[in-house]
Amino acid sequence: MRRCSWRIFLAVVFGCVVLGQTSVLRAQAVAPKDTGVKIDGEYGPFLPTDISVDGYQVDRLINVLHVFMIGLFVGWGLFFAFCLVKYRQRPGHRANSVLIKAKPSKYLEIAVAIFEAVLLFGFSIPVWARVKSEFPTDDPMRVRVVAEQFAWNFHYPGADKKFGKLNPKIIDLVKNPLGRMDDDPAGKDDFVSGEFHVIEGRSVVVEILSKDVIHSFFVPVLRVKQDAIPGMRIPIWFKTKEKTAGAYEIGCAQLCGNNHFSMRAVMHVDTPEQYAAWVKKVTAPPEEFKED
Amino acid sequence: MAQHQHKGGGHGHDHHHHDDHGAGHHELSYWRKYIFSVDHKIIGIQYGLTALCFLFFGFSLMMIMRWQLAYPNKPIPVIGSLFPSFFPGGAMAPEMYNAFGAMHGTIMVFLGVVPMLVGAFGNYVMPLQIGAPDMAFPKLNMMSYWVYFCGGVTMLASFFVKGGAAQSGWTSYAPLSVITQPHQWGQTMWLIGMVFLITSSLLGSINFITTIVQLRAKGLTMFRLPFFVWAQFVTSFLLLLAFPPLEAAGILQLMDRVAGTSFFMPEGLVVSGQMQSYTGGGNPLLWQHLFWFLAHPEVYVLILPAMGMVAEIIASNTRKALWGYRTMVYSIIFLGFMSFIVWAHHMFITGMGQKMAAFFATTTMIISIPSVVILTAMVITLHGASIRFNVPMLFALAFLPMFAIGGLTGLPLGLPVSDIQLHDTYYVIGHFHYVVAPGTIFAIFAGIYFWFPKATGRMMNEALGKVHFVLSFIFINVAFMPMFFQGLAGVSRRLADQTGYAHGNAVQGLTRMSSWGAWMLGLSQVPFIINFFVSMFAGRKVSENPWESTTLEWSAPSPPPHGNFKSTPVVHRGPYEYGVPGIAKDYFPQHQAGAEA
Amino acid sequence: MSTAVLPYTVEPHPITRLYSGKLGIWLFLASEVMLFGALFSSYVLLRVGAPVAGPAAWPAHAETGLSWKIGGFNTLVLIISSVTMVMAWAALKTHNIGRAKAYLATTVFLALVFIVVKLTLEYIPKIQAGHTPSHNNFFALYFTLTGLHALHIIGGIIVITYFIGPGSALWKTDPEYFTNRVECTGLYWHFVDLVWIFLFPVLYLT
Amino acid sequence: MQKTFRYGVLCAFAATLGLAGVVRAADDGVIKGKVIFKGDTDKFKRSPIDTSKDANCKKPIGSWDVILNKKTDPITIKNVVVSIKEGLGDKKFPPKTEPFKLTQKDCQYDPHIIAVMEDQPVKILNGDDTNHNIHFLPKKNTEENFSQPQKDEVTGKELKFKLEEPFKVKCDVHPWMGAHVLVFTHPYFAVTGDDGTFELKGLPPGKYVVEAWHEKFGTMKADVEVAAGKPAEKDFTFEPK
Amino acid sequence: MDHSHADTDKHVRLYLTVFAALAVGTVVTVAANQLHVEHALAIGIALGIATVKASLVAAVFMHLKWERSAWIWSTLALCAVFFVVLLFIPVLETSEHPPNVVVGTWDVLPEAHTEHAGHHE
Repeated sequence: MRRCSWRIFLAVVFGCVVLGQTSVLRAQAVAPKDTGVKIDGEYGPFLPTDISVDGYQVDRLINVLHVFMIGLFVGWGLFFAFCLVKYRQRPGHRANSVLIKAKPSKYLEIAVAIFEAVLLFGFSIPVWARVKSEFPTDDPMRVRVVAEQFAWNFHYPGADKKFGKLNPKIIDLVKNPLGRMDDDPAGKDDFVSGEFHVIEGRSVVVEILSKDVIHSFFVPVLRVKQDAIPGMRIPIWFKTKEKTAGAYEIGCAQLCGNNHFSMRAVMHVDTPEQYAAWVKKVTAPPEEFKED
Repeated sequence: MAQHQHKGGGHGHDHHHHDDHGAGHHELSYWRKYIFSVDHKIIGIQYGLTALCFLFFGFSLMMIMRWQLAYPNKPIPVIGSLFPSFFPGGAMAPEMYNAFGAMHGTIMVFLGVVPMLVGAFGNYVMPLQIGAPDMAFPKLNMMSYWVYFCGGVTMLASFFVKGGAAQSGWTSYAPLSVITQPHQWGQTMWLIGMVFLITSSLLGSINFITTIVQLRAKGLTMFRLPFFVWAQFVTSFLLLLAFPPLEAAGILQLMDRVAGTSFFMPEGLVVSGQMQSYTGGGNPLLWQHLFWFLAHPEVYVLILPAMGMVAEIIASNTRKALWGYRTMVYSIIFLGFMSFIVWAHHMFITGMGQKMAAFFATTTMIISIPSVVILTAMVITLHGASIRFNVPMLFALAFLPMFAIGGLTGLPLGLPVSDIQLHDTYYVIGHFHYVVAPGTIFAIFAGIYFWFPKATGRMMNEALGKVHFVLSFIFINVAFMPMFFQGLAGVSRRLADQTGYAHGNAVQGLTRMSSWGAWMLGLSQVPFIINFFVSMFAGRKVSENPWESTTLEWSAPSPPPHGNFKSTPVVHRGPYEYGVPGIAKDYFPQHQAGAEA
Repeated sequence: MSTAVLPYTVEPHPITRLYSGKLGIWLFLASEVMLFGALFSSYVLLRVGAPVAGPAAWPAHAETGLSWKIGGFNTLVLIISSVTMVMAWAALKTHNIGRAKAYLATTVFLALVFIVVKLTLEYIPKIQAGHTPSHNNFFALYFTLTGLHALHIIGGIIVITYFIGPGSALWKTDPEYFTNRVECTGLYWHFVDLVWIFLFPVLYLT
Repeated sequence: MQKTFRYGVLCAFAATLGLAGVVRAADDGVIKGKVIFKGDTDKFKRSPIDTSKDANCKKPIGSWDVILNKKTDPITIKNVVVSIKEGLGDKKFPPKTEPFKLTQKDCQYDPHIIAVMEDQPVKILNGDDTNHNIHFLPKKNTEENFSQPQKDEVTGKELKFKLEEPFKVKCDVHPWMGAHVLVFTHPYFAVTGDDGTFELKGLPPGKYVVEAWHEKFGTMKADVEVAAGKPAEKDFTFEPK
Repeated sequence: MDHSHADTDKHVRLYLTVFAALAVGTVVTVAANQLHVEHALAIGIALGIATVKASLVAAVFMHLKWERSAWIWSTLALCAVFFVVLLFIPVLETSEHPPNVVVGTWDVLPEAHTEHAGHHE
């Protein structure tokens, strides 16, 4: 009877595993979705393509950590499994009340602590310092990103590299989504787009703003993420690698309302020529719209 | 009770309830006995059943959400057509997804797990384990339950008001939570419900601490307390000191919503192209600070009692003393203390400076050490043991690797640099669900199987229990393991449909796998539900100590009568004297007089 | 038989030297400290972080229109009520229930004076003058902090009234237990007074 | 007895017929006309809209706040709502039952003006391969805000507005998308189209105040007298500077 | 705390003394405020006196002066520690952003103080 129930049991387990595998197989068959622009880069169940010069530091930490985690887990799991098998209850076996020596565990804990300290002071704090305060001085592009429910606006300062003043009272969602002021000389050559264009191999300083709620500017391929907090302008920076021209995604990583899931924009990494052409197109005086 | 009862004199008894004071024990009405009871065991069971219902409800919400994630915008089978007002066209709208998500989190944390761990197990087991006749303030205890119940009802009612339930996540970040549904009641009811739940927890924690300090049996020193009691003790301090800031934050947000103040609203908020009339001058990050000041200790509220339960079960079923008991106690106290100064690691990407990030990353790394210590101690307990693989032990054993995964994956999130990529992705979801679902929920199952005979006098069925365990163990991993890969891929959490992103679409298969895992996990609970209710009436009858355990609760009859113990227990030794050499039986109960070990 | 007989409701525990109620109320007060602490913390943050100019700026003290006279009067009222509260407990210690009740009644009366003054001389005129909570963050904090404090006062009034009225029946069966309960209420009441001692300078004077 | 009854029925029938005739005759008053533009058309060119926020919105679209029908003579204005403002008394009208269809197509609203009666259902459909979030911003009616993530959603969503007022609608995903809702208590309203004309039909004879509303040019009122059987003509002329 | 009658009498005298001290403290606070000293100093004085007053209330009225229980003292100590931690929130939030973070989204803000009825129409 007892044996029988265990067989049923194993059969159930087997069934579950088969079912699990089928669902994985089904999973592969998700058709790519048309999102208007072909997105470059490789995406899968691990870290996506990295097109940023400094992104490897993030990847390196993540990889080192995972190796460490898996190593610890496997080692620990082997001991665990060994105990489960060796010390299972059986006739004639009684628990050994003589306690195990404390040393191995103490060494393990100390080792873990030291390793964490190394990760913290070696791989994390210096990188964070670089990312947060060593802003590029090599004539970076400056772009202002203004988040709103549920879209991204990219405000370019134009040739004078100065942003015009923004006034929330004159915002018009069709014609002046950021409330740029006509009488501000610094703002004369500014332009605003819904696409993010940067030049490959050139560092970019992005100032992040929000009109309404907290959003989060997330570019997976750049290893960049920064919350857009209303009432604050938070600058971040990144630099794309050479030869990375293409279209990539920008997402919102902080719940911002109904359409949080569709708050997506496209980042175009352009060659200098492509960028110039795009600027020309965007800044051209609008022609009259004629319905066909 | 005689030795604790202070003085003679006719008025010395029954101070609390002079109204019930009378000659002889008249029977209480049904209402006083089972509904508005002041007996900690009845209240514990009330808490337990209510929390189980909420856990099931919260899980159901998630199962519906998993459909939307796996098959975005496709009509939900059966349920979609049953509630057409919730699911227009049978499919789930993104705003409904957000509402379900917010309520899933809130219900699971505040209405399910905490009431289950603290309200149910704490209330039922802790007084028994310390040899107390009841909680220190029985009426307050009853009030805690009913305030919790009101909070739960408020939360559930919010689904049916205009605009639906709160949609801003369980974290309710301002300004989103203030400006969403401005004319509607969902978020406001969430806040009011939270005030109820906080009040309930505060009253409960006062009761727990007082009980543990004042009502321990004679001879039960602090270092003879079972580890579970220690866990409850630390947890109660966390609840007591961490919840009030959230209550304050809740009041401020309520003012922002109802009175139009600007505590969390900066100047010049433009929503939908319209200038808002808030005066401004507030700070959205204030909410986050106050929220996480609670919510990080809250994470430990979710895990410490679970660790305590697992420790009890492991000690009993390894027939061995808990290894490094004192170290574990110091660790848990340290853990509780440190949990108050790590909160800002949830806020690394809000624009934090170097010093602050370094400080909170360091405290976060430090807090991982005591967790490692506790886990290691529990594993080393297995060494040289004689392990009984009964159902509670299986769940308790599964807790260990599951909690290890949950804990380890916390590391990349605690370091600001790796957090840049992983923050608010599915990696976070995977991490804390591994801690709370296969961690805490498994501990809860272990606890239910373990203390069920104490509460009912009957055993739960072992075979059904094992089926329940194996299925749950497999599918909980199928459900949560893919999330780490989704997270690495960069898929943000709280997306109603990730397929719009190329990186989301690339791992949509994993999402489906996770969804199937979740539904199968739901099905896997059927054996448990059957087992639970059938065993209540038809389970094998057992004596007072079916597991041959040492702690005090097993010296009381099963189920314990009013006042708990037949005679006032006196404690002679530590909590885990198993396998003491020179004694025929392999366990030596705390209350048994005899040679000290 | 509804509750088990619990030890240490009246006499102190031999080791902890506490009766349970006292530990309970101190724990409660600890949580209250954290509640008001969070609000004070918010006050500091909002004040320090307020914009320098514009409608959201922190108002100069003169603009708030808060009168130190009313605030000072209420401070004194609360301090006196604290004294009468502790005197009531002292009277119970000397087994003089009549005097204790008189002191408790005085406490309730003073608390009511506090609430009436607050309502008629401050809240209503302020709101009529357009200084509603949404006017700016100073008034938002003013109304929230004092409102929450007033709720605590009202709670205290209810409890103390209960001990003057039906609650005092306990005196006949168990005077020590009654004294303990009044002491616990007193601890709460002094805490409410203590909060006001900080609220007064923070809101009315600076 | 039987006879009287028959006569009674007959008389009643005849009376009903007659009355109906009278009512029908009385309620076929018509006001018609056009909305004329006078001024510099160069100032009111339609400009193209930047739809770069969503790569799915590929079709070029233009601004709609002022659309002039340049082919008509004189030049007329599109999307002007002409309605009876005064003169109907306290009469109550049953709401129209056929739903007003509002489609989101090519990342703009079709039609741009949603003129409906109180309690008339408005059916909202998504005709695009992208997510839309329709956000009604009324002052008196309840605010509605929901998303429609999929093209040709199974049913679309139906709404009703209870109170008379004009208000804006916008899409929260595509901030440029805007439209106007005008809710009326009566069925006497019309929206000018590509020819700039309007016609209010089925009016009982009497004196009315007619209002023309344009989202940019504001409102204009005129007194019109409607006689039975003969259409009253009234043109509105907007002269924006 | 077991009091004899004589003890209680002593207490009552102490209570009245403390009351006098509190009243004087209140008067001094107000007076100092009227002196138009420097703002920061005025805040310092006011909070300082408030702390003294609060300590008196806690020590005498709340009987902490006679409190012997380690549990109460440790609860209070714990509470004090976390209270201080709470007060770090404004410190962190006002000083610990990277230097290049700017406060304020807009360059131009509404000047006029219009009616603020919240967002409710």
